[in-house]
Amino acid sequence: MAIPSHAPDDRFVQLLTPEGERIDNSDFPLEITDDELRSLYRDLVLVRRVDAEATALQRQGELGLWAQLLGQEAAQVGAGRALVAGDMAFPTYREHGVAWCRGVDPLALLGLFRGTTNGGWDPEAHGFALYTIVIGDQCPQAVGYAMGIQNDEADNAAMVFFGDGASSQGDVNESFIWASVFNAPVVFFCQNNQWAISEPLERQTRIPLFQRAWGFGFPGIRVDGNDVLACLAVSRHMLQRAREGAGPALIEAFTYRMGAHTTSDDPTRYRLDSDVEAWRLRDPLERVRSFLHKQQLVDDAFFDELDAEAEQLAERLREGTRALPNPSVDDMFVHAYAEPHSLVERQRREYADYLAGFSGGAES
Amino acid sequence: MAIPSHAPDDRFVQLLTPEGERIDNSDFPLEITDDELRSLYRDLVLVRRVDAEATALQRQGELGLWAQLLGQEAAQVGAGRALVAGDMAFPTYREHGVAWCRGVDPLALLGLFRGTTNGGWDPEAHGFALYTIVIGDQCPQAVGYAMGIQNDEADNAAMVFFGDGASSQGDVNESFIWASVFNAPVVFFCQNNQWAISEPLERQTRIPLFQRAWGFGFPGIRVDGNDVLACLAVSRHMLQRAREGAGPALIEAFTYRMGAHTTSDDPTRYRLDSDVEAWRLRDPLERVRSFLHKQQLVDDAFFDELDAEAEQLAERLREGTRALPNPSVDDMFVHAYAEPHSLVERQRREYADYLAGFSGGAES
Amino acid sequence: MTETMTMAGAINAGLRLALENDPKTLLMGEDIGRLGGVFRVTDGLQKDFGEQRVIDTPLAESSILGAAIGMAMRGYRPVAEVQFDGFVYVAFDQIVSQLAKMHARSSGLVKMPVTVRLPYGGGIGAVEHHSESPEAYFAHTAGLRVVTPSNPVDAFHLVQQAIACDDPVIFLEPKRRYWDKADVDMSAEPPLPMSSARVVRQGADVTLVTYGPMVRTCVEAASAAALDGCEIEVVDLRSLAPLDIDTVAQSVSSTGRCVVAHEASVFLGLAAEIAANVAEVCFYDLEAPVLRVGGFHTPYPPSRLEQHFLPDLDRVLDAVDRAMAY
Amino acid sequence: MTETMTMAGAINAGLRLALENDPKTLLMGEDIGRLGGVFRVTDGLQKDFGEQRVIDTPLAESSILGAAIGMAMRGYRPVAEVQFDGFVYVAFDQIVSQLAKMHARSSGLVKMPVTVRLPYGGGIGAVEHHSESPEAYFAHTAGLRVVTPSNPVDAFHLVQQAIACDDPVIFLEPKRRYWDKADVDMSAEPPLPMSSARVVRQGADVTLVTYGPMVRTCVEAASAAALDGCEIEVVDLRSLAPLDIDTVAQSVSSTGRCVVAHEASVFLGLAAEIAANVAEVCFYDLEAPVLRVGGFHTPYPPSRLEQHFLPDLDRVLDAVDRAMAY
Ligand SMILES: Cc1ncc(C[n+]2csc(CCOP(=O)(O)OP(=O)(O)O)c2C)c(N)n1
Ligand SMILES: Cc1ncc(C[n+]2csc(CCOP(=O)(O)OP(=O)(O)O)c2C)c(N)n1
Ligand SMILES: [Mg+2]
Ligand SMILES: [Mg+2]
Repeated sequence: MAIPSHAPDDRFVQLLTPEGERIDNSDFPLEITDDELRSLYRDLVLVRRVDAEATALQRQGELGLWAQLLGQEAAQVGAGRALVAGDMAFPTYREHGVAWCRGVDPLALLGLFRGTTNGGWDPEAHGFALYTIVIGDQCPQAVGYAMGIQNDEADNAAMVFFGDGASSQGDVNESFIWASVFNAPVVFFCQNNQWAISEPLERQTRIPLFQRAWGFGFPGIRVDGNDVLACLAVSRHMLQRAREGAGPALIEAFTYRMGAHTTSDDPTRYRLDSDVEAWRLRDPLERVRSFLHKQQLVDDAFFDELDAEAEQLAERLREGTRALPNPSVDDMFVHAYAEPHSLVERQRREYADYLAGFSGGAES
Repeated sequence: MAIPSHAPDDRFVQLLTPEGERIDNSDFPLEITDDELRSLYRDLVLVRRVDAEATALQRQGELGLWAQLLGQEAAQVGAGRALVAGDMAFPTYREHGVAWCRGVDPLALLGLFRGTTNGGWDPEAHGFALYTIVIGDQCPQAVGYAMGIQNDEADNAAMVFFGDGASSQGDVNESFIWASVFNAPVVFFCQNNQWAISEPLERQTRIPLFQRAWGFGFPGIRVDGNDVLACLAVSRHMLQRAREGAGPALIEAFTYRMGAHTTSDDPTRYRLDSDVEAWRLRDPLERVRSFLHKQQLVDDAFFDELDAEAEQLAERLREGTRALPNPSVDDMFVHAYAEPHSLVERQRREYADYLAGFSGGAES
Repeated sequence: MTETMTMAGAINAGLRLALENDPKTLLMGEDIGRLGGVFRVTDGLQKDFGEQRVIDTPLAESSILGAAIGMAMRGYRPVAEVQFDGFVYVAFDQIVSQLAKMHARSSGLVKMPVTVRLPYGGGIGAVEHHSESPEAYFAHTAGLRVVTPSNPVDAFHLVQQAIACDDPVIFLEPKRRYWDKADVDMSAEPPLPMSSARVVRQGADVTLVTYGPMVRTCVEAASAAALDGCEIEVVDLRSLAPLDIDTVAQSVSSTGRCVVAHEASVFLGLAAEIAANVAEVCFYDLEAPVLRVGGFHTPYPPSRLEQHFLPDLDRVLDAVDRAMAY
Repeated sequence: MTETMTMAGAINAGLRLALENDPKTLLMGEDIGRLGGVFRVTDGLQKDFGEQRVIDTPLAESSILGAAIGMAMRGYRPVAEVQFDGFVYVAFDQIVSQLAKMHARSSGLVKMPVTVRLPYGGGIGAVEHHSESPEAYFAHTAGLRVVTPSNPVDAFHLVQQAIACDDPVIFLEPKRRYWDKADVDMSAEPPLPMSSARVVRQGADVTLVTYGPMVRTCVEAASAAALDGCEIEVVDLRSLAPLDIDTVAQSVSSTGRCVVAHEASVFLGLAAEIAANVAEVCFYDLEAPVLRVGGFHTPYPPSRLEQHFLPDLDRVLDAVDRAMAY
């Protein structure tokens, strides 16, 4: 695919309209079975349920914080489902949908926001790196990992997620340079949800974000981020060309953050409900639902079963969250270093003795 | 001027060929008097002489180091002469030619490389910031300064200099974003001299550097960096549009580092003489000299006087360098902070007492 | 006139006065404008002073600092906010290589009246990178000044003193004390110079040196100890660089014992400098070694463990007891 | 077999062995390949091991560290070179927020066997930003290890031990000692564990603790003092984090006096931690306060003044004399 640096405009790739009409795109053909379509919808529904449940758990005080993905389900499921075994995803703190597709138990995410862990899963086992909170830090790491894939001559790629705000960070732009110079097998997946906390896109760029790639010499493309089929097709395409040695690409998933930045944010201070309403009409789930209907790929039983499954999942999360074990004090010391460390060991001993001085109760 | 993001190729702007033929360019017309032409040549000659003299002084042990500008005289004089009173230039450590145009005494530069100062001139008085050694740090500063110009509603602009290697630094790319988002009156002047110490351009980018601007939404253009007229015309144009509120631009001056990276570098370890030879044919001074000749704008007397002037300048630098006063120990303490600082004052007292304990000789 | 204010409110009031009193003062940072900051510390300021003086910036801390430096060169007094302690490292180079050195390298020709506002410290149950205590990095950096208030009154005055100072000042805001309240007389003169420490509670038995978020904890510890007849003198440093070591030494020379407490890792934390310094100037007065209580040499743990990482009243008193035991 | 080597040559030899012994080891940095590094420390390695294992990178330190972290996640053992001390701050966030925390936050699932090679210190008459001593920043950062050799033999072994270590190690190379020579037995086992200090000269009167570039200065000071009958015991720390405080304390408890010397600013420098720590563990043995000699609290001066900023033999002996005077 040629670098679209001469693209006359910034139309995006859409394969499924908000009304649920299927559109063909010769650049990004999508062969997909009915089962796949159903399971994509299943993922969208269950991911949204995880998000809703986590938000509720935060309100109930079970989580310290939660970063909602509401509205970004299609972008994340589309990208996540394009990844194959051996690929590695580098998320921010909002990629719950990608985590789902990579087989990470949502409970692990909840532990992170409950404060029982700063990690929660085995990155290598899931092909899903730990969440990264410092904006942009994961991008050079993804490129380094991709360079490792290259050295190993493995048939895989890395995919790194970041937001519209993150696009302003030096590390993110440096990672574009490295990916391009080393022709690393990495796909940059930018979820442009129009907001960086309270700052609108105009604070980060004055041209469409996908065009950033033009300055670095690799393809940049915008997809309808609320269209799971488009996100899947374009992600598959860019990942495959990366695996085949054609180098990096930037995908801008044009979407919207329907919820607050996090549960501690109050978006009414900086944006209009009317904007949110306009985006509600482009809901990523509805269009798939109506498509499945029109195509008669599903019956009521399908939806009933899915609702039941979602209900069970929610139940499991509610109980599982409350049951999450608190980390032991020892973990703090034990995992600070991989090899013995005299100072940490001394502090560990001294603090244990100190705690022992209390009635055992002090030890949490 | 439209953003040339649809430019089909990467030809550069040239107004004077290596053979000294004048070329017209409708985008960048250049009205220039014969006196200006002569004084441009004078600057080129004197700047090269400063560089040669400093290199010699380093060899003689009078300077700890020197970063040669040999080959980049046209880029620097062209850009430097485009700046007007009230504009602010932000240099790296190699902009001796720009410093010259801003009225900074070359002796001040020599002091920097002799180790008698880390500054040497008044940035505000000369419209020329201090040299910056940490690659890229000056770029966000230049944008901030330009935002200040904007707030002051002044009819000026900032121009920031950096190299091909610097283009890989996060701060440099962040400054592109800020300049674009705030539409700041700043011109990015990148001297692509093909090398970052031992690393060739391919280590920093796989597309022409001026195209980097395409990713940030402002004009990027490549000029013949060995053509002082082209550098002057394009710099004037971009600075003027910035002053008029049209925002930032990136100028890539395509040139070559004819000398070593610095006097402590040995380029024979990483590049071929033949490359250097090829560039010698594009010498920035020769083409102006032959143009002046052909146009009969100069006579032998002109060259004789200029040689004499250069000789005097060299003489002044030789003597001036040896006569540069060593800084006093007190300076180190006095200038650490603008306001009284208990710790520094105590250390200053204690060290003075300590030195007093020796025969005065210890005090340098 | 006097008003009851939270520390967040007091800083807001101080910023407002600085903006009113000097047209060259401006604020820049992420989400400080329309949102008023994630802690509402800049609430209402953009509305009243406009987008050119209260600037919502792109998401790039290194450039927030770099741009602030450039604005200072242009004659402005920028107040740069970095949203959380854990995000200041991205801007470390501009702070350490540029901001801190500019005055010295220009032989005093270029002043850097830049204030860097930085919420710091733990105790709010936050996710990773939101509970860091980076003060030692800045205090060790020559060319910078570091101050931190422990209460609304000091916060109100210190932020204005920092902005008025011609040197770069790292202004550390103890985020878990943002909602502590006090009466602030906004017409009063600053009670102390910016770099002076304060004895916040007198006591004859042991000197307890601390700052920022730990001051309240230490005062509570002192009250508790008093019940057991141990009189703790509590010193609130307020300025971490330079240190008002005279005030500390004066106290220690009378008590003969000293404990230093902070949230940051003890290893090479501020307590190390204070202990080394006090041990030297009070060598003959000390009846016990200067003891340090603070964070462990481990990355800040998940929030469910932070009550173990952060020194609490008991750990402070344990150190006091050990000091008294000599 | 034994060869006479400079420290630069010894590090080169150590890197070569690491590359030979483990195919997962790779080097990355600016100008380390074709040029062999600005100090020639990596001379010849790209020629012999190829561009995929000795990587000339774009000019971006933050990404050098970020990419090294990503490669470590992929199972590699990257050795990242930052060309000079003054340029490591650009990469500070990746080092402090990512490299140092990864093992802890992953509960040990993700190891970070990354070595960061950093030439540091002054004394070579360099221009600004080429003579910094940033060790305290890293030593204070939990999750990192910090080591620094003072001689070719230690350099040869320490660099291999650092690469073999599963924790991130900041490997500080005292650039003004790059050309010091010594006989290195390349077949010998490491003389000491990576984190152990060494008594390099014995003496009964006072303990002189130092590291890196100052070791030679301090040994020369000890020789000079011996002529006046003052026996100085010199301890070369080798590891700055963790500190081998036992070796230091053992010496101090026998001498009763301690002086710590380094190039970095004294305020919150390594000497502060050592003084605080020694004062505590050797409280009853100390006949004088631990005295510190080092850089001033000023930005590193222009090179014509560096001989004043850097502690020399006379300033070290002056501190020793003051310690003896108690
Ligand atoms: C380096 C850094 N600076 C600031 C923050 C605080 N912060 C957390 S999320 C956020 C906005 C991110 O916006 P975007 O990249 O668009 O991602 P989104 O939250 O919209 O998914 C900010 C400023 C941070 N986490 N890291
Ligand atoms: C942040 C940083 N990293 C590394 C260096 C060391 N260094 C000095 S000059 C240089 C190459 C710069 O190349 P370029 O930007 O093309 O400028 P040029 O020297 O060619 O004028 C390097 C790597 C530095 N000064 N700053
Ligand atoms: Mg966003
Ligand atoms: Mg160059």
